[in-house]
Parts: sequence; structure tokens; C-alpha cells
Amino acid sequence: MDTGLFIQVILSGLSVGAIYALVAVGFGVVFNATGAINFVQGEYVMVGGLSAGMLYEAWDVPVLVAILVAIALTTLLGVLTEMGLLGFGRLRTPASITIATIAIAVVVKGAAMLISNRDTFALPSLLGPGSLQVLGASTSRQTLLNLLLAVLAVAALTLFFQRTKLGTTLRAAASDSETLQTFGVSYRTTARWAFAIAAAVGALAGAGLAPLTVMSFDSGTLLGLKGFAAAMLGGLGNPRGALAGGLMLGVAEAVMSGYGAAAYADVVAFVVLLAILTLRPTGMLGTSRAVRT
Amino acid sequence: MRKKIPTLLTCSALLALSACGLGSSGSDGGSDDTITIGTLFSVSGSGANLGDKMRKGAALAVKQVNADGGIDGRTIDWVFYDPAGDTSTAVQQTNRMLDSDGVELVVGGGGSSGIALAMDPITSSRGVAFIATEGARQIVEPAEDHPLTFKTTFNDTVMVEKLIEFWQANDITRVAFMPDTSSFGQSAQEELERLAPEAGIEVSTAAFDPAANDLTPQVKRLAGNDPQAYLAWTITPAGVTFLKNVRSVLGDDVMVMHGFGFVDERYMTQAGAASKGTLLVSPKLPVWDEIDKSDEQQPVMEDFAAAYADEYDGEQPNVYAGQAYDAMMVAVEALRATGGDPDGEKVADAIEALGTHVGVTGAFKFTADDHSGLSVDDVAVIRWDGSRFMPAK
Amino acid sequence: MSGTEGLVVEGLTVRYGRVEVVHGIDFAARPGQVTCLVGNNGAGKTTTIRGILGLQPSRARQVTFQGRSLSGVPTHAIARHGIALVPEGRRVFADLTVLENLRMGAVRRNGGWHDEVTLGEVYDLFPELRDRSASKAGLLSGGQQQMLAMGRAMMARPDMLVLDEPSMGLSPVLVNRIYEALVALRGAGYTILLSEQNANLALDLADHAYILETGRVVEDGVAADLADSARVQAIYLGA
Amino acid sequence: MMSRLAGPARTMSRRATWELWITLGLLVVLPMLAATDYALHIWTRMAIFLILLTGLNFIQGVAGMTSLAQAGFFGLGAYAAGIATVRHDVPPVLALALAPVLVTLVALLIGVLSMRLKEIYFTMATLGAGFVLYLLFGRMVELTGGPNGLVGIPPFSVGGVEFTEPIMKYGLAAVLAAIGAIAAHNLLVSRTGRALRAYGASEPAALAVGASPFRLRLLAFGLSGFYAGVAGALEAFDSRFVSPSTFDFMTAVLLVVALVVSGAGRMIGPILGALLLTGIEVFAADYADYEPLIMGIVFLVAVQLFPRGVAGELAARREDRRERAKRSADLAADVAVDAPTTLKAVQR
Repeated sequence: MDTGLFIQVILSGLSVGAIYALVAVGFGVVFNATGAINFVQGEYVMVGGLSAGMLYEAWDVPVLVAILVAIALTTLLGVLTEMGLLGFGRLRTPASITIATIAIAVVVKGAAMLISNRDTFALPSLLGPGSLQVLGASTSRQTLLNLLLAVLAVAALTLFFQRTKLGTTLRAAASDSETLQTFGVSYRTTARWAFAIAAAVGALAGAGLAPLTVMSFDSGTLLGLKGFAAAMLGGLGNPRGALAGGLMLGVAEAVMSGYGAAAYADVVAFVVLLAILTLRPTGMLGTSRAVRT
Repeated sequence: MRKKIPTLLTCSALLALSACGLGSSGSDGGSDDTITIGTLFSVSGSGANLGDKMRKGAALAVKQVNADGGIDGRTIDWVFYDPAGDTSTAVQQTNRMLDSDGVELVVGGGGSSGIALAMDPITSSRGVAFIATEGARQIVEPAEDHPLTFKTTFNDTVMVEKLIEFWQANDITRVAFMPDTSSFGQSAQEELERLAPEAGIEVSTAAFDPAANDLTPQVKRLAGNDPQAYLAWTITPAGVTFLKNVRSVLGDDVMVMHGFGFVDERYMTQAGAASKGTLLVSPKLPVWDEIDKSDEQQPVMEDFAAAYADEYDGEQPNVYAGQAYDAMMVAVEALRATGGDPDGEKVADAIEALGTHVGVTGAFKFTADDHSGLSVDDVAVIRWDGSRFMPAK
Repeated sequence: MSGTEGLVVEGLTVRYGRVEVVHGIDFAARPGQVTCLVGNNGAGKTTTIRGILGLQPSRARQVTFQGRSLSGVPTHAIARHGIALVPEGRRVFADLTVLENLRMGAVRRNGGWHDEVTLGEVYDLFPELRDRSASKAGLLSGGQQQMLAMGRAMMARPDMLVLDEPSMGLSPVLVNRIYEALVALRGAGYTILLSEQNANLALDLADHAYILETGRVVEDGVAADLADSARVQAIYLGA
Repeated sequence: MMSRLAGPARTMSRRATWELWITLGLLVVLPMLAATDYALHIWTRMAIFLILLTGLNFIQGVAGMTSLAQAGFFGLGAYAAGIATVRHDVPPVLALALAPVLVTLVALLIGVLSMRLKEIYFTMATLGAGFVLYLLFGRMVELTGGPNGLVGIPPFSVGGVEFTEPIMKYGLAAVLAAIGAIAAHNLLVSRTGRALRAYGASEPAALAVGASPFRLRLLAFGLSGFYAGVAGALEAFDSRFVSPSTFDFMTAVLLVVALVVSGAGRMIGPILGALLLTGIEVFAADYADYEPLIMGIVFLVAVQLFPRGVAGELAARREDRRERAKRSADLAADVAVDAPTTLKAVQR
């Protein structure tokens, strides 16, 4: 067995998996607060990466500042998403909210196409352009940063949910949002925070992804769907599950690219999604939430 | 009965909307002072970027022709639709152009080979000439089955021949090939796997999804066959990832190549240091200012580049803009030859009789058997030197 | 039915989807008293409470609390008017610990998150909760969950405590335990609105009671007087 | 429980019959309004959408679950018919019959695996299934022609007569759409259909009429696949070209949205939805650059305005009006005679 190839496959899987993990975390946060699947999640990644790239390339903003501004902008977009979904007070069921998120995703993508003039934008790696050599394999330094970001984001969110008043409130909303309302916390407040957090984490994924490839208005949709598959794989709504699911999916795709029929690599995510839903819908690390009728 | 009235009202409102939509677009083209040319390019959806460049190229051609007094005094009435990458939408829009908008000649096949292939039977059955701007050779081959259809792009066959010629000249016998899974990549894969073995070149292939974010597993896997050159075939940003990944895994010494779909300064710049030294098979347009002044194409490219930059705020044209510009100009030349008669067969005969049309993309020599008109002579191997494209040695 | 104090409900109609369940009922809960809605399963007690709190779409001529209208006010805002609910079926936040559940009761109150005084009162009333403060609420027994739900509502320091069927599904020993706690709360001056199927217990505790049948108030009066009513006996036997 | 269902079920049946007549009437009247070749292409497309949405209505409107697999099934039908005729010289009539059978089998297989999932999880499972199909259309190059598409599909033909004229294509699609609508109507007013609808409304109700929810849902999903198979085969013979781009995620979403905003669960929903989809196609063409943005906004506004669908919203408004009228009567009675017994009498 070629160890170089093996290590390369694992590194590649972790590199892409870190991004999937961040996307998956976002799906979980919104799902916990609203019970809906937020299809805008992939677009948050696109907006985060694209706006950081535009700021850096077109306006010569320093990289770090560009990333921070992009995260702020995307977080605002998350808040706007909540307003667009729940601001009219007409959507009540998770299913109708889910459908409406698709509409918002289309709007965001359409607007991004016009604003970016269909151009692609890139960011330099924060750790410099060099690559890391590991046992005969090689990866961008940014990969290391992305893994670190994913782990830190999951750790920070776990702490946030366990230790802070707001985090506890969001967990309470996930547990029983109706009862939470009888204690004076409105559904929309928790939903808005959830969308803001999901958008911020999505933007972080975008800023981490941009140095590995380039971003265009079209970069988010498929990434979002794969991130959802990762979320299901790890157990929807559980940040640590999201991390595990993201990395597993990344590695599974890389194995297909490195050893299997490479052209079918992107089918893997959807086969995994189908398989996990039919075999173990609570996910590998999922809670005992009822998913069957 | 009374209860149904709101429903019926909604129904009839929708109905009225649909019917008036169908009616209002029924302008009849072909009046004496205009010629109606219809175009589809996907300026939204994936591939929107190149669709937009094609639209800019075609629009420039229409503007120039109309400013110069049109075709024998008749101006071009340009009808444009965006199928957004979807063939069934493109089929509807083609029907609309021909049946409802009075389009007499079709230029541009939606920006993807699949769409052009879907449009061809419709235009042919209406006896309308169709000049495509998409890659797949099946759009025009065999020519006897596509008597009214032409295209102003390179057949993948020509590109692959040029590649083989280049590899043979450089003693390269083992090549790693990475096409994307789009129609662009698939067409090239078919050609390369057909032609390379005959030339004694061993090709190992690993495809990738256009939306992929890391290609190192494929690169590393192909490296196991010890290839002398790595060639990617894509039009998407994943090509940037390819450049970065090859350099990261294999270092700076290995030969890295891209197909003509990736000839774009922006992509090269965005790949940073990883793009330096990349070789590309391409039309000569990107290096128009570096080639010999005696080349008959040189002034055409120079004029085009200047006019394009003038029209679009200093933007440099890319090969897609050039293809679309050429397609429109070939149509115009043919219409001038027929005296403005847009009849499909007459236009087709005129195109085949043009002799040599020196365009931006190359010197087209359409014949009854060759409806794509470009040859290996029109292809250049160019090199990105870190800041600009240069002819490769 | 005078005064702007307490809860005043007039002509309340509540529906589930297309089915009207509560048909225009009137009642009031006076401050400092225990008011009880007594009725069989399906009489509309829970629906009435959900309607008042905005958890179920409802219509009414008037619903006021301390003189302020609750009509059309969303649930979370009603809660901020000083009403805390101990819902039917407990509905503790199962994934949160006991302590976190209690703190959630005070989440919208200034300084409530760190209110150790009220927390102490809750723990004194229900020592079981202090012992299990770090356990996940979902792992508690039914009786402990009921105590937790009551403690959580106490943490809101409400002007009125609404308890929906607090005895449901509990063993007689635990029911007594809960009612002892309610007596203590009454003694502490809480205004209480109680819905209960266990008529004898409830009427024992309450100052004033309303008897509900199929979404209508069929009888009301001083609790002690109602205890002998034929209707109440029927409910008691039915339960 | 039974008795409470029986009343609404009867009025629902009457309404469904009425709506069926409207649907059939439109299939006849529309081509009379505009009968140019181009218009006939559009009406053919509308008829194909009608079949797709009638199928989707079983699962979305009746069983109350959202399926994002309908575009994939649509594609599977189109590729089945295309591949059978192009690669195996199967007569088009036979291909038109075989495609729905194949799609039904695939739908049942996916249904067996995913039917027991709760609503949102089921939706995501169908998304996965639809995506796998879509990706396979593009990847199995030998069989499907890959991303370039499948070329050379013959026109539909019966006994040597080729359906190449727009009017004949429309006739075929319209006849099949009409048969599909009538079959759907008859099924909906049957005992099984009532059970299905009861199931969509609430589970206990369905159990009360003695139905197995799993089997009913599976039936609904299988039917949605069958209709998609017919629509797919028609699409293949209409465009005479099949490529993956037609059956992507966006198509799946548009189908669901068109049905939801026009009235899922109603007989009238599919035809309204089909008109909406064709209307969007016709109008959107004029706004090239802004099309995705406009589409998204229209789509969002529609979902916000009609979360229960146009038809459902109108029905709800009517009910509200009746309700208000009844309430003012109640209040009047309440003021006049303050006695519960009289109130009861008024409410009857």
C-alpha cells in the first residue's frame, strides 16, 4: 500500500471535512431553535468567502480585517434571514419555514451574482503560501488553520451553550420552545440568535475555504447540501457530532477520489445522507430525538 | 357554485397572464429593414461568468455591424435569452425565438455543449442556420447530418492534436489527465483517450467534480504512474484548486497544463505563485501583442481587444468573448454574401464558400465537410509567466 | 367581577383548528386567592389556560390582568406581565440540568439569572431538587419533574402562578406532597390559578372555584360551598 | 370520529369533482386561446407539469409530506424512455408504458426505506434520493450520454404515425394529463383516498378508519413516482433530447413550491401550479440578469402570502367570514338572553 497516497487522502479529507463541519454546525444551531432546515446555510459560506475576497481584492483591505468585516456582514445577513422568514408572522411549521429558506437562498445567490459581477475572488492563506509535508504527503498550511478553526469553533460553541445564559436559553428553546415562551423569551429572539450564530460560523467556513480555492456566487449551494449530509451523519443539532460528521464525510469523499471512481466522489455525500437517514437517522453521535413516526 | 368564484377568478387571471405572455411576444421579424438574429447564452446559473463574456463579445459585434450601416442597409435586431444552463428551458426559448420572435438565424448555443446539442435539431428542422459557440464536436459532426449548423470553437480533436504534437516535441510519453465531470471535461476525455494511444502517449485519467474544493487525492493517485505532465480540463474555479494542489503535492518542477477553457488572467492571478509556468493550449488571442506582426490574425485581434476594452471599461477580452464575436461576424459575412437572405441553406452555402474568414479565434476555413473551420495552426501553446500570458517555446 | 386587580376573563372562545373547544366562558382570579377551574378530562381546562396565555388562538370580549389587556398579546409578552405557568405534563427542559431549568424560570427577570434568594426558597420547599441540581431534568421521576416545574415558575417571581393539572399522573403520596407545597405557596401570598380534575383536593385548597363541562362554566362559587354539589361529586367519581 | 369525518368528506368530494371539471376544461380551452406552434409547445409543457404535480399532490397534498425527489423521478422516466428507444430500439409506445413502471418501482424502494421518517427527515431523504439520481444521470456516461445529454430520441409514434406536429404532441400530453387527473380524482374520493386525506389531516383519524399509515404513504409515494414516470417519458418525446440539467435540485424545489402556493391537497392545485410554472418560464425569459433574484423574491412572497396555498387561503378566508358572521349572531344572542341553553340552540 502506498502510504503517501493514504496520508494524502486523509489530509485532503480533513481539509475539506473541516469546512463541512463548520457548515454542519450552522445547520444544527438553526434546527435546534426552529426545527427547520436552513438552506441559506451554504450561501452564508459563499457570502463570507466572496465578500472577504472582494474586500481584499477590489478594495485592498488587509486580509484579517476583510475576514472580520465579512463575518460581520454575513451575521447581519443571518439576522435578515430570520426577519424574512418569521417577520411576517405567517410561517408556523418547520416545513413551511424550510421551503421559505430555499427562496431566501435563491435571492441571496441572485444578488451575489449581480454584486460580484459573476467574477471569482480569492484570499491568501493567513499562514502564508507554503505547504506542509507529512510522511510523503502534502497539504496547504491553511488546512491546518481550518482544522484548528473547526475544532475551536465547536469547542467555543459547546462552552457557549453550556456556560452562558444565552446559550442555555438556546438549548432550552431546542428542548421546548413553547414552554420557553411562557417564561418571557420570544420564539423570534432565540431564532434570530440562532440564525446569527449559524451565519457567523458559515462565514468563518467561507473565509477558511477561500484560500484553498476561489469563491464565486455559485460556491455555496452544493457545499450547503453536503454540509447538511455531514450534520445528519454526526447527529443534527450536536456541535461535536457536526465536527465528527464533517470530518468523516470529507474523508469518505477523499477515499472515493483517491481509491475509487473519482467522478463519483460527489455522489458519496448523498448516498451517505440516504443511508444514515434510513439506517440510523439520529446520526452517529445523535441524541434520542424522535425522528420516526 | 358561488363558492367557486374566487378559485375561478384566480384561474382565469393566471390564464389571461399566460395567454397574453404568449400573444405579446408574437412580433413578426423579417421586415425589410432588419434581420432578426437570436442568441442564447447562460448568463446566470453555473457558468454564468463565461456566458456573460460571450454575451459581451456578441453584443460588441452587433453594435459594430449596426454602427457601420448593418448588412446591406438592414440592421440586426438582436433577440437574447438566458437559459441558465438548463437544456429544457433552452428548448422552449429556441422554439420561442423561431416561432414567436421571428428569429431568422441563431447564433450562440447557450454556453454549454449540452444546450447546443439540444438546439441543433430544432433549428435544423425549421431550416434555420445555427452558428454555435460551444465545444463538443458532435454539434457539427458529421457535417452531412448537420448541414445548417456551424460552430466557431475548436473541436476538442484539434486541441488534442495540438497537445499530442507538443508532447511529442518535448519527449513526453506519460500524461496525467484531470477533466471535470461537466460536458466540457467529458468531451475532451473522450477525444484524448481515443487519440493519445495511437500517438504512443500513455494517459492516466482521474475526473473531478467542478465544485470540488480539494483535488490532492487525484493528483497523488496519478503521481503513482510517474507522469511527465499534468493536464486539467475545466472552465470552473476548481482549476485554481488544481494548480495549487499540484504545486503543493509535487513541487515547482513538474509540468502543469490547462485546456483552452481556463485561459483567463483572473484565474491565473488568483492561483498566486502556483500558476507560474502553467502551459495552456489556447487560441492566439491572449498573446495577440506578442506574436509576429505578419500573422494575418494579428490586426484583427488587436482591433478586437481595443474595441472590447473601449466598450467595457478597459476590460480585456477572453477567448469566450472572442468565440461569440467570431460567430456573430461569420453570420454577418454570410448574410452579406447572400444579399441579406437569411434562408438556412443559402446561409450555409455562403459560410462554406467564405474561403478564409480571419477572426479573433483563428482563420476559419469552413467547408462542406468541416463546419468548425479551425485547425491545429490556429492553436497556440501559451505560458503564464506570473503576470501575463506569453507564447511558449 | 369587578376591579382591575387579578385576572378577569369574559367571553373567551378557544378553538383547535376547526373545532371550537371552549365556548365563551367568564371567570376571574382575585389577587392573593386560590382560584380553581374544576372539570373532567376534556372539559376545556387546559384549552382555557392556553387561550389566556396566547398559546392557542382565541377570541374574547375581555381578558385583563391587573387592568392590562392580554388580548392579542403574544405569549412571551404575557409572561412579562407577571404570569408564570406550570404546564400540563410538566414540560421541563429535558436536556438541561435541574439548576439550569430553575434559572430558565428567571431568565427574563432583571438579575434573575443570579437570584440565589429565590433559588434558596425553591430548594427549601423542594429539598429533592437541591440534591439533584446537577442532574438532567429528563432523568427525574414524574413527581420530581412536577416539583421542578413549580420551582421553575416560582423563579419567575410571578404576580400570578398558573398550575395546569399538577396532580396528573402522580401517586397519591406525591399528590399530597405537591398540595402541601401549594398550601405553603398560598400562605406566602401567591395569587394562584389552578386547573384540576381532582376536585376534592382542589376545592379544599381553593378560595373560589368554577366548574367546567364541555367548554362552558356550569357552576361557580365559594370553593367550600361547591364541595357538596352533585356535579362535583360526579366529577370526583369520574376521575 | 367516523361521523365527524363523513360530513366534510362529502363536501370535499363535491368540490374535488368541480375542480376536476375545471382542470379538464382548461386542457381543452387553453389551446383554443392560443394555438400557434409556440403556444402549443408551452401548453404541452404545461400538461407535462400538470402530470408531475398531480403525482406530487398525492404525497405533498394528501399524505402531507414534502418530497424533493419528484425532479429525480421525472428525470428517471425521461432517461428510461430515452435509453429504451435510443439504445435498445424499443417502440416508443412500449417505452411510454415501461418508464412509469420502472420509476414506480424505484419510488417504492426509496419509500420503503424512508417512509417511517418524520416529515422533515423524510424530505431530506427524498432530497438525497433526488440528488443521487441527478448525479447518476451525469456520471453514467455510457448509458445516459453524460452531461452532454442523450441525443437522437425518436418522436412518439403509434402504428407508424409519428407525433411530430405540435398539435399532436399537445394532444398526447393533454390526453394523458386528463386521464391522470380523472384517475387521481376517482382515487381521492374512494375509501382509500379518504383514508389518505384523513391521514394527512391527523394520524389518529386515519387509524380510526382502519388504515395503515405506512402503506397509505407508500401508496402515495409510489403514485407520485408513476406520474413522474409518465411525465418524464412525455418530456423525452417532446424535447427529443434529455440532459441532467433539467432534473436538478432547483426543479425539485420549484415543483414543490408551485404546488404549495397554488393549493396542495386540492384537485385544482396541480393545474394552477402548472400554469404558474409555465407562466414563470415564459415571463422570466425577458429578465436575463435579474431572473434568479426576481424568481427568489416572487417565490418568497408567494410562500409568505399563501402558506396554505392560494386555494387553501381562499377556503380559509371563506371560513373566517362564515365564522365572523356566526360570532356576531352568538354575541347578539348572548346580550339578549344570558342563558347557556339558548346559546346552545343558536350554535346549532
